Amino acid sequence: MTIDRTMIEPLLEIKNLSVSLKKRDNISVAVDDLSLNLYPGEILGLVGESGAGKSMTGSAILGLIESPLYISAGTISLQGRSIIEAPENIRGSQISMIFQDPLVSLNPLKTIGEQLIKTIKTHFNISKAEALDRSKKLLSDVGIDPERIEAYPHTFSGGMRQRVVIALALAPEPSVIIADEPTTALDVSVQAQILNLLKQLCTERGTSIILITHDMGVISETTDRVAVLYSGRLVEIGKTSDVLQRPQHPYTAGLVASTPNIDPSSFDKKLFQIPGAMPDIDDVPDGCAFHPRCEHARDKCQKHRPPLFDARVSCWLSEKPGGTL
Amino acid sequence: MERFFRSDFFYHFRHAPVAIVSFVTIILIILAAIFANFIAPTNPFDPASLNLMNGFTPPLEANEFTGERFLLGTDDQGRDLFSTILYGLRISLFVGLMAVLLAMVMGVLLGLIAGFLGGWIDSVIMRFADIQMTFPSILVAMLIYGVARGILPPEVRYEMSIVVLIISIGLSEWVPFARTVRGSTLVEKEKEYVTAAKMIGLTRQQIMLRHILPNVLSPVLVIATITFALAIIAEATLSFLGVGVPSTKPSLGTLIRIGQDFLFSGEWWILLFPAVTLLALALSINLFGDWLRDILNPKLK
Amino acid sequence: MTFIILNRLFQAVLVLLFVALISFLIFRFVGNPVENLMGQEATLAQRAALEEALGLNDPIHIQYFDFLWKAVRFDFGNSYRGALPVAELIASRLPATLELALTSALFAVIFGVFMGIYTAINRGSVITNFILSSSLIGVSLPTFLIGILLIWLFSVELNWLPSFGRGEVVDLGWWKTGFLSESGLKSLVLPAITLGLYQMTLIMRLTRSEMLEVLRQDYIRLARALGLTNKAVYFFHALPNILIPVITIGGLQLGSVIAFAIITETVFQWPGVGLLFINAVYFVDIPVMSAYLLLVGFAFVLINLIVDLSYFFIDPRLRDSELKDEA
Amino acid sequence: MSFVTVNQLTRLFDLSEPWIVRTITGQKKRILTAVDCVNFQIEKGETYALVGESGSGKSTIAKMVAGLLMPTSGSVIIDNKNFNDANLEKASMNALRRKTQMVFQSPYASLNPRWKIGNIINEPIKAFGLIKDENDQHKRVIELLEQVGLSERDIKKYPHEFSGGQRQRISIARALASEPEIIICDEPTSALDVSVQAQVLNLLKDLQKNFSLTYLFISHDLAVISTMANNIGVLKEGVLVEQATPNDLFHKPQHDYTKMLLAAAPTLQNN
Repeated sequence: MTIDRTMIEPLLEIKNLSVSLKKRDNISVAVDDLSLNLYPGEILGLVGESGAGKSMTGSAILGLIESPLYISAGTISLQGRSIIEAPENIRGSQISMIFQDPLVSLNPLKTIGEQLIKTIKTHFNISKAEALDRSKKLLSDVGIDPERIEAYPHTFSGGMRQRVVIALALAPEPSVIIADEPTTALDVSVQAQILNLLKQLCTERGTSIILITHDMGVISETTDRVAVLYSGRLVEIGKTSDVLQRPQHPYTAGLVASTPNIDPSSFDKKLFQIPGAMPDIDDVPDGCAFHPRCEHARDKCQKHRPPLFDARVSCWLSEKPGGTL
Repeated sequence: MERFFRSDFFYHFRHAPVAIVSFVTIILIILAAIFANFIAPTNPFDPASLNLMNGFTPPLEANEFTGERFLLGTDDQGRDLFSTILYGLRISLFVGLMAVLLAMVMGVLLGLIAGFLGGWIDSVIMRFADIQMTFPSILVAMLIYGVARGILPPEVRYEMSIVVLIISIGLSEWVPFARTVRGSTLVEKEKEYVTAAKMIGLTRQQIMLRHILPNVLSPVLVIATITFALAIIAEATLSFLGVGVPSTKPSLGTLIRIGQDFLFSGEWWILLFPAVTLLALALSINLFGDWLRDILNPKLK
Repeated sequence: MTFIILNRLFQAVLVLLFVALISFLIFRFVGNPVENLMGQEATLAQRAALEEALGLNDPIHIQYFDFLWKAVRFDFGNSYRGALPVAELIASRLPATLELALTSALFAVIFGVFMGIYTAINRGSVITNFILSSSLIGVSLPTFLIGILLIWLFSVELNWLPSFGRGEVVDLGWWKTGFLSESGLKSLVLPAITLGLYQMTLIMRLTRSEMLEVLRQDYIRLARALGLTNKAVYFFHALPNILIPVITIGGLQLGSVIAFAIITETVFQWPGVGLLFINAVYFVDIPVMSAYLLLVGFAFVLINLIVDLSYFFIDPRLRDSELKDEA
Repeated sequence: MSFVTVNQLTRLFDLSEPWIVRTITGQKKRILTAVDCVNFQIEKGETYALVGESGSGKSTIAKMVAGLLMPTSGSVIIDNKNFNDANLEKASMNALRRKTQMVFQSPYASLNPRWKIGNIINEPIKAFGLIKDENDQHKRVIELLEQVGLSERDIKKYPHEFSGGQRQRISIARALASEPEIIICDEPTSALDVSVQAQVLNLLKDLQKNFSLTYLFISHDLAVISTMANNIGVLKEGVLVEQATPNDLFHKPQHDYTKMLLAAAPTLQNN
């Protein structure tokens, strides 16, 4: 993909989104002033460690966040129209979602056909026979024999069930699919098939994807652009190849460097490691959230939170043009 | 202790009026029962202090023969109801507490053994539990009671009645403890800290008691609370049916049975006050248990 | 599947044999048949003759099989009081109890399930909070107290409904029913509510917690994310998934009302087997106690078996357990 | 003789329905071969890695090497001793247990939540009677904590007060407490985040050097394995399909399955 996406109108626009958590009398912030754009037809990766707020961002878009979490600030709009007030109107029809564990994502007591038809009939005013035809078509699109439409979920393996879930997510013909760790529960060999299938189907249909994952390898092989989250904040965003090959934020750099590669010569060498661990959301330090673990940290980093420079990186080191690591 | 006051548990407690009110009520009732001989104006279990002339005195009114007044009135025997309720509470609470302890110890141990050892021991214990579960506890208690009456010589039936009551109720309530503990044990024994304990050669007994037991106890607390209410109600029910404690030493259930006979002839207070006390006690325990379950199992919130 | 059905049948028989064993042990050792039949004055020789005639000197397992064989033919011996055959006594009392149990079980299941679903779906609403708090009062009030209060309100104060007995019964030859007369139906109302209220609370709380549990599942989250309506989420996805636990407990409750009827029958002087049993306990009438135990055990085993088999119609995972491993 | 020799190791699981049903329905017995005639050796101070997907039998092998599961046939011989040797005396058995320890996958389930860290680490010391004096035990626990990058302050804390990476360090300290010679690492970093994974892998490498530990390293992640192992075995459905040094395996994979795994593994390099 070589199109300069900043020239196109964004499909989905998230501005200054904050998700907060009320526990006892304290309010802590799980997603903190996050702004993101998703452009038509692209695959945007959200990457970060557990607790970085990536799944929560995905759920917030669809309004699937439940107490004690709540959206405390920000706007989310789709094609220029705000969707934050009535997210149920766009669920499925505009934006749908895929979850991590395919073994529990399907109703065990309904055949996959019943579940597909129910979803289709919710969104399209068509006859049952038509809905059945569409369901069969979807199944063959995701590589499942349409003859098995009357089978129950438990007769499928994990990978096959994730294919059914993809068919369900595509059924309402949404313009965006949010895939929340769609392959984390699967074996490596199945993971590659599922990611390729998702990519291929969405390219055909012009559907955009937000791919949420903790796996830098998956990001590298699947996404066009990537947003790196740390402690609920956006630390770096940009074209995947740029971000991974020339990371500008020390955290991104550390993440890339500490990801082990298949490289027999790395034996006997130490892996790069970032000291410490990401803070709990009720214990985020002042200034840049990463500064206690950062070898480049300066006074300013401890006191002031860095803005996003050059629409790319949130780090004081990049304040002046040409400032590098 | 300081740890406790800073804990989430205590925080939630302070912010739940229902929990505070019910807890205070339980404590007040228990204290009133313990100190009954200081609070109560008369000792209703002492036949010498009874005056039949005082029978059926309405609350706060003067008795037409003796002119004595009683806070909550008197029953047919002329017993001061207020004192009788306090002394009756003692019996109800004691029977309830001992029955819960019996059920808890038995249920926790059997559940732990069944869950950890598995195999035929598990099958036997749990099949037995299934069978017993199919009979309501009140029926099991009555059967045990009936059997005990058949076995015990008539001379000791009277003295043994409270012990029989405790055993009947206790034996009829062990199953929920065993089921819950077995369920948690099945989960805990697969966890890796148990494997780690096996790796250093600990015996099964050591693993069960030192590692698993502390981790399966928190739901037991909830069940114990709810069972306590059930046991108190069961005691009242058995006494009401006339198979519980003898009427010379009335518990709340016995008083209600006596009161029922006079309810329709206008002597409402004999039934009302014991009934309200029983309801207040059982309701407080249930409210507290309900709150406890919500707190200890945040999933259910 | 074959295995599960066989296993359930096997277990049912085992449970029945076990209940029969307890019943037999009570019959044989708690009551002393000889003492009861002959009284204090009998001579040692007379006792020995009777022991021999009753088979009390046979090995214990022979006696057990004898007991079983008699039980299968409804021969439980004679009641110690009145010397009527126990089977006849029970048969004359059973219709009253069954009619009461059935009515109150229906009442409990219908209202319990409905309110359980309602309170799970409308969490935090005023009506929900009202139902939930009153349900706690319901479980805290002993059944006998509920009965007394209902009698006091509806019979004594308002004089709407009878306070005791079964009313007029219609004799169908093999069954005396209270369903066919006005006084019979009126008499049924208060006892049925008394007996059903506690069960209803339990069923409601179970339905509610199961529903809440199911609503937390990932397939519900997916259904919501796919834009399914609340109606579809609750009734298409969630409802079938709570059926198994609700049927299980509902079935057990139905069984337990038969035994729970002891209390209600006492309060309302309802002429059923519960009242028969409690009188047997007072007077240590062992044959009646042991036959009653067998009867209740049989009812439970039957209901449990039906409940277990109903799983196969609900859950496809059980229906084709053979298919599972191939995928 | 190698330090660890795994010889024709096989483990079957009987999944068939009970006898009575088989008789009635005419079904045959169903036996799952979880591990099928696996052979490998580990030299002292080296790391042998087993890689495979779910159901490949790698955890079953780990359990058998740890002495937690009986092999159906074949044997595991550690330093000339065998857990399943009926003639093994109690003392030798204890010594073998002390020598063989394990680090687990889940940082949450591997520590007893009701125990303080100090007691968790001290338990093996007490169980094997390594140190009798309580003060000396305390000193040893502090020493162990420091070896894994924690401190004396942590002794009185409970597991829930630590992050995933720190819990894994505690788990390693517990394994070290009995002064083992071989540690079985069962997916020790697969529940951890990348930046923390690097810390734990580096710690394991350091400890191996300092105490000349032997590792049996189980993982599904080829990248992790390539940084840890002297030798690698690839498992597929209980069969060891390929066994080689990292250089040979990654540069000249022989078996199709190995090739498929290598192709499917997502990496940063391909970008």
